[in-house]
Amino acid sequence: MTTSFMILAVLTVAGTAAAMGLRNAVHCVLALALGFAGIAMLYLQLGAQFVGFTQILVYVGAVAILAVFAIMMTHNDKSMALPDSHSAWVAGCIVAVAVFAVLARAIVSSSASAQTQPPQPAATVQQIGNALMHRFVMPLEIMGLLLTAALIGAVVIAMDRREEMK
Amino acid sequence: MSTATLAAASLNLEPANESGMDQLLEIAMGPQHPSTHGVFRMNVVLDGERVVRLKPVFGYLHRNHEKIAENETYLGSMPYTDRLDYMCPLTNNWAYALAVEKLAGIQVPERAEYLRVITGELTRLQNHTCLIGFLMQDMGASGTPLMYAFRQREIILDLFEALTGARMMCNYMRFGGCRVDLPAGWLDQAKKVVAGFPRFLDEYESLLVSNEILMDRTQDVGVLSKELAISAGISGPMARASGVDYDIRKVDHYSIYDRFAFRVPLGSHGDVYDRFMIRLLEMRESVNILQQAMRDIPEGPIVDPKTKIRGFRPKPGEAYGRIEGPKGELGFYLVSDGSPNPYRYRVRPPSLINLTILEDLCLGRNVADIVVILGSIDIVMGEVDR
Amino acid sequence: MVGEGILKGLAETARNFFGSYVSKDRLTTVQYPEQREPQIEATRDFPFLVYDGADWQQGMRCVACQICEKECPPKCIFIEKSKDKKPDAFGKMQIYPATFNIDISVCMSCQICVEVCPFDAIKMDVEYHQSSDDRFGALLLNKQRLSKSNEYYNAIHPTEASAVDAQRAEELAKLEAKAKAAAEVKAAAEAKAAADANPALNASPQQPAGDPQ
Amino acid sequence: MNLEAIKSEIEANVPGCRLELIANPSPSGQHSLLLDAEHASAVALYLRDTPNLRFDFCSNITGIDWPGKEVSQKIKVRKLVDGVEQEVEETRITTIPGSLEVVYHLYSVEKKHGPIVLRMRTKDRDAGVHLPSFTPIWRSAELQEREIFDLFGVLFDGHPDLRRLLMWDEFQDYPMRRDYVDPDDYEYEPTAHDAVLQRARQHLSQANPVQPSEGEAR
Amino acid sequence: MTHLALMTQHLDQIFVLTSHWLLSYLPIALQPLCSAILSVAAIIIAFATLFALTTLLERKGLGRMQNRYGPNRVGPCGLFQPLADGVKSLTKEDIVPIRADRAVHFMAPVLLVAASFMGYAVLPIGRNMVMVDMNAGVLFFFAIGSLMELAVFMAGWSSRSKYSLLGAMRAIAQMISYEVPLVLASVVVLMQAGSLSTVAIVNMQATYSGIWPHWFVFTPWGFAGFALFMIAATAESNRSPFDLPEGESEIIAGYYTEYSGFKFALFFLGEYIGMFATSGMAITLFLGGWSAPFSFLTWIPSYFWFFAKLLTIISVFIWIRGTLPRLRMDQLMNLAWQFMLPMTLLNLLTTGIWHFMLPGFLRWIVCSTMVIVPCILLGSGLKYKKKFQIRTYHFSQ
Repeated sequence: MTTSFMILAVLTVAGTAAAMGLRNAVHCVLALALGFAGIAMLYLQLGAQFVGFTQILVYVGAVAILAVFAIMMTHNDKSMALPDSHSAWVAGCIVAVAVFAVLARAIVSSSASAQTQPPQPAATVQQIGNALMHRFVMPLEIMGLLLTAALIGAVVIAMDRREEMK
Repeated sequence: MSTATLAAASLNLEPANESGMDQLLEIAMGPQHPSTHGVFRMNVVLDGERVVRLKPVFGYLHRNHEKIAENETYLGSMPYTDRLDYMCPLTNNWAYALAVEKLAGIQVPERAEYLRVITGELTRLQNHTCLIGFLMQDMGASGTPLMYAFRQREIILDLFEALTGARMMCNYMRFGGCRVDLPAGWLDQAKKVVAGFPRFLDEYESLLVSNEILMDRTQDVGVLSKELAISAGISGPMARASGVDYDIRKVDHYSIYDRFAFRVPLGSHGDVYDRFMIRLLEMRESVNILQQAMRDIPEGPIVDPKTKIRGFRPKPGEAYGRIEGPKGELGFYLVSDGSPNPYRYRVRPPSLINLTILEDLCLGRNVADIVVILGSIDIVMGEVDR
Repeated sequence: MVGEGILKGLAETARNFFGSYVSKDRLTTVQYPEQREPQIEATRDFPFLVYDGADWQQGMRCVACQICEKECPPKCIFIEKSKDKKPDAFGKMQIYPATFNIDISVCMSCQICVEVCPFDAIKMDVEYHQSSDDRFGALLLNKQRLSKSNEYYNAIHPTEASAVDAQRAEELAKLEAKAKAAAEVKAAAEAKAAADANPALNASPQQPAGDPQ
Repeated sequence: MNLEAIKSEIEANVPGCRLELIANPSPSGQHSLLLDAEHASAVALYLRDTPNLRFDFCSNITGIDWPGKEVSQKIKVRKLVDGVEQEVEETRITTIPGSLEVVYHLYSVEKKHGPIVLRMRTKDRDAGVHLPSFTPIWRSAELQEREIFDLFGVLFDGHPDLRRLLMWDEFQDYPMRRDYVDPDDYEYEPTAHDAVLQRARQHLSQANPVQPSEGEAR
Repeated sequence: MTHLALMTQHLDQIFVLTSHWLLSYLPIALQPLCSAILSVAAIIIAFATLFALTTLLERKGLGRMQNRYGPNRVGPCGLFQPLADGVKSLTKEDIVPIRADRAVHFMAPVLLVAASFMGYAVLPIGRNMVMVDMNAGVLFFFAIGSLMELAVFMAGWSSRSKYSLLGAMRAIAQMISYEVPLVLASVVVLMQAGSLSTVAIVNMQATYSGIWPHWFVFTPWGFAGFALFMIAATAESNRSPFDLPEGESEIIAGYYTEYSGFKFALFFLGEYIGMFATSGMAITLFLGGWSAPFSFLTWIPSYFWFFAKLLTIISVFIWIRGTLPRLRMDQLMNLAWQFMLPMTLLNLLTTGIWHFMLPGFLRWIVCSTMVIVPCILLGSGLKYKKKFQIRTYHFSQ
């Protein structure tokens, strides 16, 4: 538990908490982006450069922007109002505590916590690439195919709507 | 429905208030906008970046020029005509002088006619170069073509200054002729300028004409059909770009244009590129006319000696005189009741009437196209709002 | 081939870039306060009043006829006539402007006042350094600030001024000749009268006949 | 193109229309045809579409204001004055109603001839200022008719979008009419010898008794 | 080693040596931190100066292209013009629209500048002159680049102005679209170099056969990659002719319409710094980074070469800006998806073929054909679809 870890942890938690608590949806997304960035830096602190940078590239650069677009396309002033009812808050808190408890229990009881100093993983990009290209080449290709199909499908749907509008 | 629209709608930024249009974005382009060529405003309703509706709003520069002229003597309106289309004062002077000459039946001496043709065609040159510069500026060409145009315009304005005493507010024509004769050496200087002009046009063309981005931005943008052009009273290069074969210099045989051999370029698509090209080609023809005029200019008086400067009172009646201005048909309609002031003084502003079809040209196009289309129409707000 | 036109355009700007270092035609900028463009003779901006001789009040050509005031399209001239008279350049007694103001913030430099003036009294100046932060004091030119000598006029518009001077000299000569003739006639009459030994005692002083108009 | 011939041709082809040839005494010789409002559109369509005329280019549209004139006449009237019937001379003022006139200059792009000048007059200058719009026939009339509506107050029936063009929408009067009086409360530009300044100052002092501020008092 | 060689080597390493010398006076515990601060400060100073210089260069260059002098009043030859501009923007009133989201409105320019400066962490400016030699350096660079989109969105959204929003939407659409070809164009280098580390990539190129260096740009795929990378970089940094997001004549100033004073200057700074960073990356990937163009010029310090290359690229940017009109949004997108993307993908294939073919003349011919032919085909396809051409006109008699 170094100081830098503390700072990053606080940053991440604060970001995600703000993402839940803020009233303006765009602010929420911006706070979430901060949370993502914090997580990315935690990865970096653990020496996982590739994962960290990918986290920034994908989550901050793409997912946050996507979320912003989604908000802009769907929401209007009416849906902005948060549920004010007390019971919803209480229910939310209970669920959150329950999930936390389960996770905490799992972590505490796992063998990983027994290790005082985890060995520094020495995964270079090259190793990741090798792993993806040799051992995990099938899953990778399937994922790629799936995403391509989704992409083409999205384009087709968009084209259909364009023609409808004409 | 594009993202920008929806985003704007979600921001609740004063959406268009008509029913069914609340998903659209209404923006006011102007009166303070870099490419409205003055204080002009377009209320544009956008679907994404596509124009759904466009309503021009005029009058920011309105000073009731016509009313001022009705309280002014005939001569007193002459300097005010400079300020109509301040890019080309000499053609404004000419059109007004022509109308008054028709009203009062004044003959213009031959040398004065030559002077008018020379100054008028020089005006056309500088107007067209600047217009192309402005058009490129609207297209985002960071000022380079505009600067070249202005460099060339400066030379022509120097000629104007040497002749009329002012660069822009020339106040040069008089009823029955022109105010002053050519100063010594002016003609040689002008010949040099005109001789150098084709070289400038060559440079301009190699910079612009074959540029792919320019062609992509202008071809098939803002297409104006021949029928609509005639019906909407579109005149000048803009009409000719739509294939309307109508040049008042050829049709009305006014002044001495019959003596010069020149051709009238015609477009076949009626888009922005054609308007741009027609102006380039017209400049070449103007250079032709200028060379002939400066070769043939005779000696003689420059003003009809019978006309008086003071106490000019035409007999009751009316007259409509028009010329082929650089921007289109520039006409003056005058009604005289025998007093020193015109009873009714009307300017037919080509800029304003050419704007009639702005919405038709812009509908369904992009925001970026609006500015290009507006730029290709060639307006000067001094004339539009009068 | 795509890109050909773009390359042509790039070549053109490059040509202008280097051309601006070598060719004076391309780089026409005049560095204003240090360098000035040569004065073009026909240039005009605001009107001024011409006076002959050394004293601006004595030599003022303007006779406060108010034609320019009436003809001025934006009505920027304001004239008040004097109560008394003073001799003009031709020796005729004329009224003169007691006040002559031109509001150059209204003036549009159309020079119609110059064209309508029958006395060649108002001409166009070339002085363009008129900007000031005093809206009312500096831009309302009074008689004194408007008055400039004929030599100054000759310096700024030599061709025009020499033509005006020649015309005025001609008129003056004509007048003098007329006066001389009249004086001769008078002298002859006087001589005749003297010869008749009947001197005309109540001969009125000779006025120069004829208006320069 | 002989205007007389055109006139008789129109009269023959547009039944019921009343045309009047108005001579123009000036050397320009641009005589005009006065149309009646009911048949104006039919005449305009005829002029536009007839193959030998083809006036397809409506170049210029002008509004002219002809204010009513007051003519005073002295008439002798019998009247009871102090119980006695006497013949008294009285001035009676008769008003000749004015009208707003719209002038059209038509050209033909196809035949390259013209101009032919058409005019229309409103009944009076107050209520009967209706004239048919030519915008459906020539698009070029759109902005010009709006301008005439704006500055003269002629109402063009059938105009698709008759709003003020140059003045702002809330503006009340019609500035190009001869009897228009300048308002004296506009933003004046104070100049040294300006009547406007006087008027504005007067207006301001009437509107609020406190003296105008230093800048205005100049 | 001769005396001269030693001297040139010292000159080359002068900054590194100075830094080591300075740090040696500090306690060991503080050394890493101070080293980082020192290099960050050096980079900020160097590139902020370069920014100032570039604005001057740009205005002067544009001026000369447009037949005028450009700024020449402040200081000798207008050298202090950037300084005057800086003072001006500092002293200007900072206007925030009344409906604006103040916090986000403030954070947007800060984030933009911060993100654009972070990219320099992995750029080798000279031999041994790189802040952090990460083994995923290139990835880091692009990850940081994606932060700029967020900043742009924040600026456009928080201003609550329609023009800002339109500009932001244009900018984001453009940046996302061109990020794909940008990354794909650089992948060819990674394939060839087999590393994501910028230092390794440069070191690979800093070798010579004869006098010629082994820059990647001197191969068919490298040249195509470089051209594609530069086009995408122009679009990424919103330079003319891809300056639609701030298309002055259309949407005033795009997403920073509602910014004024120093915040406006920050946007300006961020944009230029971003442009230098992308150009620096192009140099690193394709133009051999800090390596000299000829083997006999290696005695000139390495950082000089880096900045010389950077200035050359900037000059080309300026030149293009002075010449070309702006594209339209749909044309921009068409270029990205119909030309850039297929070309980058084909280039990947070409690189693969290059890798597996034996060195020789045949390899050159095959790979050049693989690059040139699709380029012409796609280009004329774009042209054909739009049917634009130089027209001829007739005259009425």
